[in-house]
Amino acid sequence: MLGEGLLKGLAETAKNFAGSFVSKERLITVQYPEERHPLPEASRNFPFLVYDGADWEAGLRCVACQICEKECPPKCIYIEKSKDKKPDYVGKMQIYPARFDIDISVCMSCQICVEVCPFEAIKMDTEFELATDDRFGGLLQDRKQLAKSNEYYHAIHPTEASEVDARLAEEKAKVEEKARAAAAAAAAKAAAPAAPAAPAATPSPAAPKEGEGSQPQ
Amino acid sequence: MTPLAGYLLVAALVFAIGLAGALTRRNAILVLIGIELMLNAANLNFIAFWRYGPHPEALTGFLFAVFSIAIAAAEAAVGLGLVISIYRHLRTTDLDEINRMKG
Amino acid sequence: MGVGEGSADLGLNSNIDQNLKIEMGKQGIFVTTIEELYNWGRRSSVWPMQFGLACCAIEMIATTMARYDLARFGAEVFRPSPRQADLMIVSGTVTKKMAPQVVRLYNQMAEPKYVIAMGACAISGGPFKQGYNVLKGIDRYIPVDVHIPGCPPRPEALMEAFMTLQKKIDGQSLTGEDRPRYHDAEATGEFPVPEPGEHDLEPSSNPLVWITPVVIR
Amino acid sequence: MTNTLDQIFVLLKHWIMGLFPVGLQPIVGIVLSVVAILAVFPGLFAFSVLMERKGLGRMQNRIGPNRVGPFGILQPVADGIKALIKEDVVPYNADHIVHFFAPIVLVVVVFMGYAVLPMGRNMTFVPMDAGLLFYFAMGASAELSVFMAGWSSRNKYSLLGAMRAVAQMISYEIPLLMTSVIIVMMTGSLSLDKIVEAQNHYTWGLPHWYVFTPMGFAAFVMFAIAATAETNRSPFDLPEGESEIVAGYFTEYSGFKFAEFFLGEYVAMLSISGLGATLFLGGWSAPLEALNFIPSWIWFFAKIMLAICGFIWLRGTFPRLRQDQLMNFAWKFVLPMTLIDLVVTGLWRFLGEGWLRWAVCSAILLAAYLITARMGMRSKKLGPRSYRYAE
Amino acid sequence: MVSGSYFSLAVLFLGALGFGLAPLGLAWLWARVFAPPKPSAIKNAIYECGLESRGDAWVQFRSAYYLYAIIFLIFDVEAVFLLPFAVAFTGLTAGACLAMLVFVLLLVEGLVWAWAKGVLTWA
Amino acid sequence: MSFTETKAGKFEGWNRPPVIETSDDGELLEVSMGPHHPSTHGVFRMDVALDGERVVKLKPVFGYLHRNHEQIGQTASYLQMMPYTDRLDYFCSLTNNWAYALAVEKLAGQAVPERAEYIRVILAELTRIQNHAAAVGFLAQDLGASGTPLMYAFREREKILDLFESLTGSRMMCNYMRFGGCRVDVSEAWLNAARKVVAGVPRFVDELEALLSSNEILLARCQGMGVLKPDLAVNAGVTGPMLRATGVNYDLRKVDHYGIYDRFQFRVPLGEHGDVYDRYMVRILEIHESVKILEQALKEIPAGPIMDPKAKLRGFKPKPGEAYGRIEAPKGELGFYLISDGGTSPYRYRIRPPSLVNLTILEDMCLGHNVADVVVIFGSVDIVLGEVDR
Amino acid sequence: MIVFAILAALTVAGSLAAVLLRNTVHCALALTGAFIGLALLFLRLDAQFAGFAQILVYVGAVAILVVFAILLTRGSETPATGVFSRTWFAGLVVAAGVFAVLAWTVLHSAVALPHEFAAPQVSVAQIGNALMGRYVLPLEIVAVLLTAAMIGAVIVAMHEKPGKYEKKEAN
Amino acid sequence: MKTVEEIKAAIEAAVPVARVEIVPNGSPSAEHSLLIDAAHGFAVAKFLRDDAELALDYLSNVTGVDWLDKEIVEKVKVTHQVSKTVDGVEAVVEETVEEARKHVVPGHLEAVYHFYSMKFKHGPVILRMRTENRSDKVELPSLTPLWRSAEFQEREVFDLFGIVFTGHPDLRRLLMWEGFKDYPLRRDYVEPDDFEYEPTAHDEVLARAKAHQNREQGSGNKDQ
Repeated sequence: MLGEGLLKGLAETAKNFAGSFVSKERLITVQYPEERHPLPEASRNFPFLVYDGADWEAGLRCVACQICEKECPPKCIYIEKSKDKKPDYVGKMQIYPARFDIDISVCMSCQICVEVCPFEAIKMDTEFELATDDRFGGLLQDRKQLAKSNEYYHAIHPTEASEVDARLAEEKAKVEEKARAAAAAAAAKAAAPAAPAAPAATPSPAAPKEGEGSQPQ
Repeated sequence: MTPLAGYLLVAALVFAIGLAGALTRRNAILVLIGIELMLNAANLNFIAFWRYGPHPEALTGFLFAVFSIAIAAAEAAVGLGLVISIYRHLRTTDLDEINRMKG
Repeated sequence: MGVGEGSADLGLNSNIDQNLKIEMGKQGIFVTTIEELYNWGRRSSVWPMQFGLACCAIEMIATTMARYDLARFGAEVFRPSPRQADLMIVSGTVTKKMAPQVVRLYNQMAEPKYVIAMGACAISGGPFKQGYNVLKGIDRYIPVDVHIPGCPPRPEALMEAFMTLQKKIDGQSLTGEDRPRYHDAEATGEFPVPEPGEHDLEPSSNPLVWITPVVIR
Repeated sequence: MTNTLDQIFVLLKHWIMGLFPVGLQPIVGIVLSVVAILAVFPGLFAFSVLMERKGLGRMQNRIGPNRVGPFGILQPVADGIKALIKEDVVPYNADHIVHFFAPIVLVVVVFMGYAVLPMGRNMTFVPMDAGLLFYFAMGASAELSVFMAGWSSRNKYSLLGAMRAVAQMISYEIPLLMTSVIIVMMTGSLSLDKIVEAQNHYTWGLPHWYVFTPMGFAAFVMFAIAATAETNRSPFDLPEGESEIVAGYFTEYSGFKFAEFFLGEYVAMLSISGLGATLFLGGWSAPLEALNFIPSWIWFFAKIMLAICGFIWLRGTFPRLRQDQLMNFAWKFVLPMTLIDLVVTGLWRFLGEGWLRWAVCSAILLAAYLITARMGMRSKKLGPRSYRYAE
Repeated sequence: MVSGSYFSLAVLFLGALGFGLAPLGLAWLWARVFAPPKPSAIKNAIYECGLESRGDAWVQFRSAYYLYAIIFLIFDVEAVFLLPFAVAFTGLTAGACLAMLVFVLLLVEGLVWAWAKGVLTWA
Repeated sequence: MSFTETKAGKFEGWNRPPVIETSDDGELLEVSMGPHHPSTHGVFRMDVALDGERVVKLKPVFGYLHRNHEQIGQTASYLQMMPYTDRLDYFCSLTNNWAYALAVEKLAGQAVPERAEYIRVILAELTRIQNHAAAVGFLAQDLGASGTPLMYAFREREKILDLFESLTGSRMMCNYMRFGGCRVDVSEAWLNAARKVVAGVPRFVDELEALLSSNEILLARCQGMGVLKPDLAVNAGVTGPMLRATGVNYDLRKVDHYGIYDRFQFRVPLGEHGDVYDRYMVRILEIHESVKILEQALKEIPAGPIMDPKAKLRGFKPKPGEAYGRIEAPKGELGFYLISDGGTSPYRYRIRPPSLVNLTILEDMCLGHNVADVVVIFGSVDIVLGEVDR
Repeated sequence: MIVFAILAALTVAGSLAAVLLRNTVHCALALTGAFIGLALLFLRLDAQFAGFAQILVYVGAVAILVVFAILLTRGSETPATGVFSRTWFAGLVVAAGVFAVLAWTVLHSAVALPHEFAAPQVSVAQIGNALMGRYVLPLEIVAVLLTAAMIGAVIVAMHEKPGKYEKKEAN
Repeated sequence: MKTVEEIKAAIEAAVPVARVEIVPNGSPSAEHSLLIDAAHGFAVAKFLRDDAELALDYLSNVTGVDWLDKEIVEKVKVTHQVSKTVDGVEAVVEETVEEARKHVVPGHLEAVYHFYSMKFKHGPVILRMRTENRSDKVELPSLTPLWRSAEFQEREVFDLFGIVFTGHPDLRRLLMWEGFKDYPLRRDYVEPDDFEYEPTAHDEVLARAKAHQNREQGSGNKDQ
């Protein structure tokens, strides 16, 4: 009959109107600046560079291998390799990025840089309150702005971060094992003194701490 | 209180303006507008005479005006309908041109 | 040539305690001076234009939907006609074919008007900037008040940008050097609309609002 | 006490009038009333806009404006200030004079309608013998302003919107008039005060509102439909149907001129709600005899706001009709129904007192409704469908 | 009394007129002082979805509008006669009512004719 | 052919749009609807000629969102194109991912682990639900409902987007599937959340239906509107709910047996009249069917790896050759045609967008109708400009 | 008297504008002004019902009809050629002559014309009674006339609808 | 469904004048395609659509492909007649030399059509047609008269590749604006110089930006 469907619709909106006063399900607004819808752990927005320890410059995991730069679909990463080297977390001397810029006005938040990074150096941030009226000053992030501590990483992606830490520790252990084996082998060969083992051995005390991820160096 | 003559003069003036419009404008719609004005001037006369007449309670002039409103409205409807019809055939509402086309 | 009028008001007046003013507005205490009343009126009733371009438009719509509810700020009145709108949210990729229309629409809006460039594409062309038909940032033609990076930015990010815009409005003054463009009788009221040419848009930017930064390297 | 409260505004007015010399008193009284009308209804406009935005929000599972002022109540003020300081853009090609006058004509005409509305006991601004006719005479003029707005903008959407609006408003004007005729037939007066008085009786504590008679109810429904259409409200908001013709006849309006259209629309809505309340819901009379202690004007405004809630509810629920459906609905459903209702009202009188006339009149109206409605639905084979599936 | 009520109406008219004009004047003043209007060719062009407007909006419309207007006019006039009848209705004889019924039916006949003829079909 | 004549006019020739005779009563009003128009779903433009309010000419104009997708595809690597596919039909990034992954897997001959297939099905069906819900909401919006159905649709969509976000990290641009599997594994908690959301969908659909399906205004505006005849639909390459609304039983999930759709019990709802209402209802019914698939998939999902161990992220170079992979995206057949010359990026990267092809007969459907109907018919096609213009 | 002068001025100005303006739509709007002036004059003459009826019918309906007719005939643009007929002068002379005669008559009989009468109290009910009593025949005739006018106007203005969508017969 | 070979045979039987060639597909998908000569493309397509067994009523996808001119270096044994003075006597001697000869295989534009049958739910059958070259002889027959679905897709191919489809009812640019001169998806398309400034200055982008700036400055100087 004419009008029945109309009445049904009216009843539906009335139900929602009344429901909005009593049921959370019918008033789903999250009043943003005060309340926030919790971001899921996997949430991602823009990349950042993880560093270990207290000094961001020294602790950057990035070794400027430029894989992410190459794989970045919109080409928003720009890396300049350093001329000198510094030891990385396992103590291997590595090149580090003298310049690492991400133009977040171009970044498409695709996470491919994170996936391809072999060093667990670049991760996705969840920070989204980045509105600015300064296009070039505010949206081109250099490596200082990009560097965030491992603790921060743990804070935003706890599960993933501890997995990463475990993996790194494992790798490190492997490297050490190898080094030890090499050293042992070298010792077994008993020829010359343990010259090659020395560089690997020096930074090793710092490593276990880092692997636990709870304490800075 | 304004004397009846005042209303009659206004009515006459409006009538004359309407007549002038009807006679001088080219656009058929405006000619009709002129005619409407003339009819309305007549209405004003009816009402004025009713008001100043000896038997206003008889309502004769008043109702005459009301009927006149109705008839003028009907006239407008038909008149404008004719204009539209003419326009559809001749693509113009210019009376001079319509005259020329008709020969 | 100097700095264009459009970019003259890009700086945020940070001296005023924004939070306090927002609090005051919230509590309904009438600010006394005409300027503050003016700014309060402008900022509390920003009606966006119903104008969506691409992916970001969906997030813009999501922002107005129940979960985020932009209406709380009095901004749910999306006007379809530019005459009645105050804010143009450039939400998505501006292609070269669309750019003249965007500029024309911006011109047809009544002053005071604001622009939010939402998302990577609107700011800089974003992931699609390498292509032949994508405008590398809408700020080449019209002055942008707030940029939001993200691809697409979260609804919360749009709201944050909206609040940034409100703060910016609050910081503007009616008279004096830092007054907005439309209070200046000398400043232009219109931005030239680019023409689609045989190979590219002509002109490729509007010097009034876009000053090409010098490439450093 | 009740009486004082009931007449508080009248008394207030007289008190203020008393402060002036005797010669000026009538003028002061009139000016006071005008000021009251021009203050109360725009205020109500602001309130109903806010209510609409919040109410729609609630229907849509969200909160609505709540940040400008406490609970967002200053939102309309901010909108007003914003509208005031907006640049006024008039297209070069537009007809500037007509473009300028269109919103003003609308505002004037809409406010004139309030002259005859009884807003409470002894609270009619101009109690007029032909009050209802005056109201419609004013209402009819609103169409002209819409046309002026649409035509003068020289914008295609505006003109389409204006033509739609005018066609729609003239189509629903007739049912509006005819339903009023029904009430006039029952009352025997065109004066709105007398219409309210006629309804201000109670049987067993229940009021004699016209909506509680069969033809009164039918007329009320038709009136509600026509009023919704007349004020261009959803689902009859085609003239400004933004999904089709951008913003309709005020596409080219900016600044406060646009705000005046907005205001005109809402004030017209309030006014036609007031008329509806007066004609069918007993105007300022209380719904129960026992509630008569509450001042009459409260009842009047309560009924208006109730009607506004109804408008908001409709808007939150329904999609929009199409132009031809709208016209068909007016001419092929609403108008025939009102005409039948008219005849039924005549019949009502000649059937005499008793249950019989209730039964007969209700039956006729119900039958008429069923037949017209079914015809409308069947002619286009509308209805729910069943679907087949492929495995 | 009657002219008094007209005076009230006149005051209301003036008040409403002022109500309509005052904010526009205020807005104009504001624009004069603070925000000088800067009309220009593109800004004050006709809006058409962001494109340049093609062709004129003032084209010849269809006669359907006119047909509805005619029927409206006739019914409007009918209402003018119906209202006095309705006022007098309670005191009228059955014969008079019958006369009115004939009046209404005559017009309804016109409506039915128009309906049957398809005038009321909006194309 | 049976469709040479429509209500509106006569077809000139075999498959051209009908030629509408304009009455000599009144002039044609040429209006551009779009690119900035409230209901063109983005930056679409229709150049319309109106006879009164009747549309007698309609020319769609595209390209306002042409973002050189295919050109980028020829310079970027296979992996790099994955996030770009998100931005094709930005409502359904996951089905786009799947179609692209499917095409590349076909090109390179990669297998997908079973668990990954289940995840794909779950995500694709969730995508379908949120797309159809939004499409219905937008259709109601085009009909002039002041946002309420759209708000309800988005209320539900947000729940699904929350699922997407907690799995893939992003609400809309998921970039989730990879050649040979998926990027991250689903957790049991996620599956439970998904089960909860899926359980709530039928109630939401009922709510939407109560609001819309039997609403007389909607019936009057949608039934018999924009009728599309099946043989024209097939000829014009129309796919998806639009095709099925005409009664043609062609659902790639059943036809191509891609993925693991064979394992699930579901039916394909078919329309009869091919009008706007049928399209609306087919979408509603498809939501119900998707819920069925989801329930089965969420119940049966096995444990196991989610990536083909042989799969390679970087330096992926398929052998020279070509492949055309297509899936049943919510809007219709979404195909990717890839030609490889053995390099790291495709030699030719072509997208077969359902939205663009479905628009082919927009003109045919709209001519002779009202402007208001054009908006509704257009809305019922359910397009996304990102896919139309690419 | 002042009120009368204002109203008379409004009416005359409206009618003059309706006749003289170049733009047809402006003419129609001016005509509306003249109608309103006349309606107000009716009110001034204590013919309340007639006055409001005048507004209802003329402003609400006839004016709409006129503007529709203008839009339907594409009359809203000012024609390039003159707006006045070639025989405008003759028309003007005739109109002036008519006015002269009328004015002369009115002014000459002014002495005889009544100046003051008590305002008649005409209620709508009286009008109704009169209408249904003495004037019932004119009423029915008006009904016939209106119906005829409606049918006639529709027939004249209506475009042949049925043939619209069909191919026209070759003739 | 028939195999490609069977389809080829069927076509040859039905349209004897048409030259059909099977283009093998090296990828695991093994979707081999049929290369049809442009002159008879329309007839072949019509046959495919109307054939009772194939009933390819659904044209899914139309793709344009640009194959550039290929420079092929091949070693050819060439026999020259060389006049030599042998023993003081001029004689014409035949001499065979191995020469590296560069030879340009002219490129072509190609339209690829993917057909399916909705009736029998089979497919795809892939049809290719090639233009004679990439510059002036770029006509191919349009299949829009047979399948409406080709309408926009062929327009798109025309827009982006410049293949002119003869018989197309409405061949205008689809995605780019009217008045645009280039065919942007051709492999030798030069993009407009609009990289003015890049904050992330990759070398190739930087080069473009610098070039642009130089040009701007140059023109700016000229204006002054």
